[in-house]
Amino acid sequence: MTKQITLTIDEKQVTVPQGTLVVDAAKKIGIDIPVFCYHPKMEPVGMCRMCLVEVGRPVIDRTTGQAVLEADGTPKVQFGPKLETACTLPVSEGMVVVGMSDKVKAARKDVVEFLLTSHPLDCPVCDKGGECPLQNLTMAHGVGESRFNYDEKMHLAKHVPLGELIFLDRERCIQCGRCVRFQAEVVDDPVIGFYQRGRAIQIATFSEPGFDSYFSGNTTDICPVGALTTADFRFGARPWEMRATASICAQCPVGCNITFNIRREAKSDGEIVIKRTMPRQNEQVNETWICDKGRFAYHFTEGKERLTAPLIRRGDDLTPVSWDEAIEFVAQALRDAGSDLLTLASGRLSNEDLFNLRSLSDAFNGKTALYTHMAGGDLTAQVGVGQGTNFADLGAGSVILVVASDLEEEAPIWWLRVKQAAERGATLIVANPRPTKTDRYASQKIRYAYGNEAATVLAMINALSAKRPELPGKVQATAEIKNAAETIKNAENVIALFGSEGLGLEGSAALAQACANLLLVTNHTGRANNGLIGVWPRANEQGAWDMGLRPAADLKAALAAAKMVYVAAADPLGDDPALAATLGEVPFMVVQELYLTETAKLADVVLPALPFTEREGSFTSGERRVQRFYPAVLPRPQARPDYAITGEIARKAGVDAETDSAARVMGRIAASLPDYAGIHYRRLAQVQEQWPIVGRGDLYYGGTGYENKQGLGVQLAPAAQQGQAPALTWPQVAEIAVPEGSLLAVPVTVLYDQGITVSTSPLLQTRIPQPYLTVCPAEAQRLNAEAGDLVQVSLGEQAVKVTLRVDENIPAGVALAPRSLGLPIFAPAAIQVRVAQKATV
Amino acid sequence: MGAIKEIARGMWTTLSMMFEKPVTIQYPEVKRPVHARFKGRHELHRYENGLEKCIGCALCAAACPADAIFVESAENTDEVRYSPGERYASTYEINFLRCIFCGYCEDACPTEAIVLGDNYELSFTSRREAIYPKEMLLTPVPEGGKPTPQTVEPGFFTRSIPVMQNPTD
Amino acid sequence: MTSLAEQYADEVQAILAKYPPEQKRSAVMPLLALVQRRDGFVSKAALQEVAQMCGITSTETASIVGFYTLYHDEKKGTYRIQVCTDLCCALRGADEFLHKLCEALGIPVGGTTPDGKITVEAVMCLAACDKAPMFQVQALGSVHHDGLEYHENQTVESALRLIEELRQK
Amino acid sequence: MTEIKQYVLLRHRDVPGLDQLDVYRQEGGFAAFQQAVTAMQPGQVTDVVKASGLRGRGGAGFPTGMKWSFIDNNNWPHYVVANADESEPGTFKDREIMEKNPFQFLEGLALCCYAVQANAAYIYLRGEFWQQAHFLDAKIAEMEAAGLLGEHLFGTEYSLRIYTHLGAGAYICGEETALLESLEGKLGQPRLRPPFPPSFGLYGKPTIVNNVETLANLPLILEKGAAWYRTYGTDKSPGVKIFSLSGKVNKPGNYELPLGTTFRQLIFQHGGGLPEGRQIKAIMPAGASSSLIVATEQALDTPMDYESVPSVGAQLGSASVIVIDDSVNVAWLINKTMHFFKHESCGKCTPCRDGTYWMMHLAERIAGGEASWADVELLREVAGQVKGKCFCALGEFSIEAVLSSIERFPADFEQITHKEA
Repeated sequence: MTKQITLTIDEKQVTVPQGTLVVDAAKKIGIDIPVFCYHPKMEPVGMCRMCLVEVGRPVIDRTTGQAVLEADGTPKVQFGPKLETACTLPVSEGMVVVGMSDKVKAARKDVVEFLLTSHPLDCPVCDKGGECPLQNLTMAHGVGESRFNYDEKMHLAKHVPLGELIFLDRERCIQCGRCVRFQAEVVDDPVIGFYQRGRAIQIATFSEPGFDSYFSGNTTDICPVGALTTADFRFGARPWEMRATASICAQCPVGCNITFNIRREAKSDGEIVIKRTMPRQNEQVNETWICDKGRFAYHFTEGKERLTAPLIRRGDDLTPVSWDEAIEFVAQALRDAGSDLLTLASGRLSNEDLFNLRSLSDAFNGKTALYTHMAGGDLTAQVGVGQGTNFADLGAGSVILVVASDLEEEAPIWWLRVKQAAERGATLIVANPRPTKTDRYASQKIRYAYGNEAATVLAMINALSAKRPELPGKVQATAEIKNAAETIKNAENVIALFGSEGLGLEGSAALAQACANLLLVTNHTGRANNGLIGVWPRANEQGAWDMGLRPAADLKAALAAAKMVYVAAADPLGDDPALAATLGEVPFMVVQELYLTETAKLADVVLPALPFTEREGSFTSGERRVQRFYPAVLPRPQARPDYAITGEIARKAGVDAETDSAARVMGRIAASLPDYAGIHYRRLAQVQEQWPIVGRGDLYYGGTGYENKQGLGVQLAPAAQQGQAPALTWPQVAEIAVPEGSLLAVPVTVLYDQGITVSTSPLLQTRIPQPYLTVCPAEAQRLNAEAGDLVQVSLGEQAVKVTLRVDENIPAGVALAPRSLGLPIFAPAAIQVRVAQKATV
Repeated sequence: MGAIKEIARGMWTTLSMMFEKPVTIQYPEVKRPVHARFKGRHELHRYENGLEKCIGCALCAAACPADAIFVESAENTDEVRYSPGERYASTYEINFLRCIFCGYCEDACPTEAIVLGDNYELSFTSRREAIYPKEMLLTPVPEGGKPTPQTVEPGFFTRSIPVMQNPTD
Repeated sequence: MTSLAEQYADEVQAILAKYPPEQKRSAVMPLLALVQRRDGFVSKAALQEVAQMCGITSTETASIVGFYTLYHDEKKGTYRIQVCTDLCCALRGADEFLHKLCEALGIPVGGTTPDGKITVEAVMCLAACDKAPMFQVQALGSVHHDGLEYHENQTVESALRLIEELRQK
Repeated sequence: MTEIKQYVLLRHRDVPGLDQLDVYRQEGGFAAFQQAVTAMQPGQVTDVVKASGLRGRGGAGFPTGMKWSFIDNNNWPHYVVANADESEPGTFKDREIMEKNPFQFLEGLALCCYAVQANAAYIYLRGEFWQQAHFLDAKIAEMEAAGLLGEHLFGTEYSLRIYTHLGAGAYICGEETALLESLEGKLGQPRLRPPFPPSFGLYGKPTIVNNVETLANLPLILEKGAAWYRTYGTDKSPGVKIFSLSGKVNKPGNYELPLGTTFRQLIFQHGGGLPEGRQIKAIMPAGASSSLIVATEQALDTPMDYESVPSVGAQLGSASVIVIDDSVNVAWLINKTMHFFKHESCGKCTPCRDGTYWMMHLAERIAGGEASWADVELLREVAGQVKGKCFCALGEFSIEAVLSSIERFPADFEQITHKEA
């Protein structure tokens, strides 16, 4: 227990833990000490001098060690001659802080006047105007008129692009360094920095591309002036003109809480549209940050090419029809197909959508398949992280194991949270075939060959001698593996994150099982801050597993066997052109989608669905936190939410289903799935006081991110926490044979890929790389190729041309194939590569 | 006797009026001049070179008690320039069914772009017509000026708001 | 382009040996000085080269270049004549010396001679207050040395003689 | 008051060739270091320095021995950094020591290292001291060759390496925490204090930062004892000090004199008075960061030690005495100092960054005769606004000359400003 300290701030007493800064202690009792450079999530620097206060300390008699008392018996307090910065000053017992004296008021006035000497006062055209800490603090503490001679102002560049995403206005910058410190301290991407010195200091980037960081957008939230703005929102609207709606980011399994700012827009015919995405505070999920993908990629929901009406195939064409007709048509097809139905859906859908799909399929004894490349969601439901898990609670004594995941690419905010835990003293063990950015914080690193993911984890169990699973011959229990096993065994808390680096369905299933076994053997399941997390490729993949969807081991065979295929939020043909023949042979195919995808073009019926921004629903994050999203903008006419479409079809086909609202579907989920018992929408909307306080009137404190008033969500208890420990089963992994002269292509994830949710955002397009394949220098030499050459990749019958990249960190004999970037590689596979065209120098 | 006197007094009034100047005018052929501070239909003003004074800051819309003004802004470039600074109004609409001609918008404007003019001849036959877009509100390009958008020399217009002088009248 | 580590192997080795192995960042300043000997200024490519050697980003390296006045991000004269015109030197006529020197060379303060060899600029205190007028010569991109030389108790004539010598090098 | 019979710090003026190792050793050089390493406990060295009353010569005047005793012995390794970033306008003493009497400085540095048990020391030189750095490198190499640096010194377990590190032009790096940041390869911006360098210094390790002149005192203090050292100077400011004399004097230069020597003695006796029969008007006793002292008879007779100078409204600081004659308008002078401080402000804190910029513009206008008295008032107010709010001393120093000039020489400003507002 940390020692508690009692002090007085502006005549109010407050008791806070030792080490608390005066500025935070004041905040806790509602006293605003103005700041610019201080941010509650960063180390204090005391640069801006806005938070100067008078500080008195009790006088201690040196001989007795006792406090000296005044005549009236109160402790004698002596004030220092100089003002002190409240943001750098830790509290001490009996301290008296005065923030309202004339001396302090004068100091604040002075500092604001200094800042304004070099600030342009172009608030009318500034994107920050209206939510600007400098504006607010000038109104509160500044002087009415400037004594600074206007002609002596520095006139600096007002439109400096720091890369394509963020713009800098040099004149507005007050050199508080929040952005620079955020990039260096919080996300360890020091790609923007101070340039020059003194009054000439400016923010500059020298990275390629400029401001090369997945977290760059956050700097615009914490910038206390309009110096940093996003290209997305530049001159988009005035802050007071927009309304805020709560949502959950649909890009990855972290489940970041976000706020959409919305407004009518002339170029959208007066429709209400999303103007920008902002973080919404959830200290247990994303704190006050979001990644750039979450911030900028929402545009995929608003494409002009969205489906506008149900379509039915008439001959070669898909013809618009009424909803009644389409639903009747599909219901009839369902009745005809009976148990030869295959429902294929992805984790892009909400729990409610997936539940209705599953219910519909079950009613006909059909098959369901989860469209994914990663397995193990059944295990995360059993031995997933316990209720009450929070990365923020992990520190010394805790171990985080990250296996087969380039975490920053797969789930940026988790990467950030894991990094912070490691900085607090948690032991980070990274097991991956190649170095990733996560390695920087790893206390232990394990390198294994692609294909040995599960075996490596099993070797850890083996090293503990508790159980003796058989190991594939080539994996040795190295010193690193033994050391890691020992660390895990002795740790208080262990969280294991497994990803899909180099893995397909089979490999990830085995890896998940191996990780689950390790946690079970070392008794790290069934309680808070312990358990297994899957770094899923989609936002609600955990929810999909929970709703009972399972991936098909052989999707092609499953498709071929079905008489009717009902595809929702998936585009198998777009991802893998090799499926064309199979899908072409499917007797009846329904596609429920936002856009007319490659798969939809082959469908018999196409049903226009609504994106998450236009409807209600819930996602279950990788940490198994069920969170609600709310409609942000009006639904496009003629499109309907997925759960409603499926529900209507079910009813038409004579199956009982809920269609009216997502909340009622959740009622059914809660009634039928034990893990979800007791979950209802009102509960998901509950909030508690969070620290630090952000997003209220005091914009200067935590930035312009939003306060959470719409729900922190509910974390589910895994089976292990409910007293049902699963049995140990030992996974078997077949070795992948790589013929002589071939390379083993392994799929890896990159954040900005050509998936529909990224490529449709114009701003991020510049950051999406050209399709490429990466090999090590030795392989490149063997191929007689150089970086930049166009190579032809042959994979079975298919051949694809991509650019070659060379990276010395990649093992020999292996080629890295990024997912959704031109190469249809979903599991490790043998490929042939030859140079198609030399790079022109 | 008294009645005749009364009639005579009435006739006198009538007679004297015959020599007064008539108060009616032949509107619309003749238009009555307005007072100096008359608040008529809004105008969006231009600089002498033809660039628009409006920078799309939407402070007029914020000040409007009737929520009659809708503004959207966009960024100027030197190839396509509407106003001197970085920002211009890409959409500017006033709904005259809502407007109460209070003039708060004029007070709020940092560039003296919006001015309530002399025009009081507002009539529409539909609600849609009552919404005046920017093209209808902008004053004509002054002599010697060029219409917007203009293509200008790069780097000439760098200030977000031109230096203003205090109004003189 | 040969890398810094190859071209100045001994120096680079000696620089890196000064600091604890896990504190390579400390070498950034001496390595930048080496870059200036080679290139005469710090180019973007050089930033990356030095950044890699020190285990930091190009941006962090650039910050160093921007902060310290002896690093230059643009090429000027091979020899920078930097005249101290601070308080103490000014009390001994340094301002007058600087202007006369520039006049004699036909360049403004901060300017470079047409042959690209000599730049004359004013700098802050050089810790030679008792021997003014004085200047330092910063040799950049010079094969002869990468250093700084002080020249004290100067007259315009003596300075011009020295400049002639430098030009002959 | 004792006259200097023999130089303590500028011994090269007595002994030709003292920059040669053999000459230096003939003069008893490195005996103190050997004696310390072989026969003294580190704490004993600190005790001698404490007893000598030596105070830091960089400007702050903090007792050196006490600083050493703050070193955190629970955190290793320790470092010692010699502050040779001599950048204060008016200061040029360390340069002479390093150029002419390098071994005495290096021995002092070595003694300090032994006292705090540091095995590595860095000499942080301002980037302009390129020649001096190379010169010192050569001297360090000679020492290594002579077994005075390296592993197992004098057969003991103690080892020591000394390295030079060149800055690149930033006055702020004379501030010890900014210097450490710079040495770590970062921007030379000062650190938040506490923690102070003796507990959290270079690379986060306990570090002692001492000025070159401070260190150069040590060999003789160790050799001849604290009592001997105390025969120089005053009771509270014992020892000798190098006074850098510049400005309008006939013989500018470094003068090693006991603390407590008067301004008059320095300027007129040693410095040969003012040229061309000029009258002395003001004195800046601590370089550009100093207040201006009105050169009254009484002020001239003030002893130059840490305690007495404040009585005439200034600080002794680094004892860089700049003499201003009656031909100088102080408005011109503060224009110079403000340009300097504006140029050298690191930009970290608001009052210094924006305040120096504002003051520079005001001073420029006033000096250029384009300002009214209201501008002078404004300048004084702005300077007052900066006061007491800065992150480090640089910002606070920037206003000393401004405030004292306006207060003590109002006539100069009245003469140069026009009356209307």
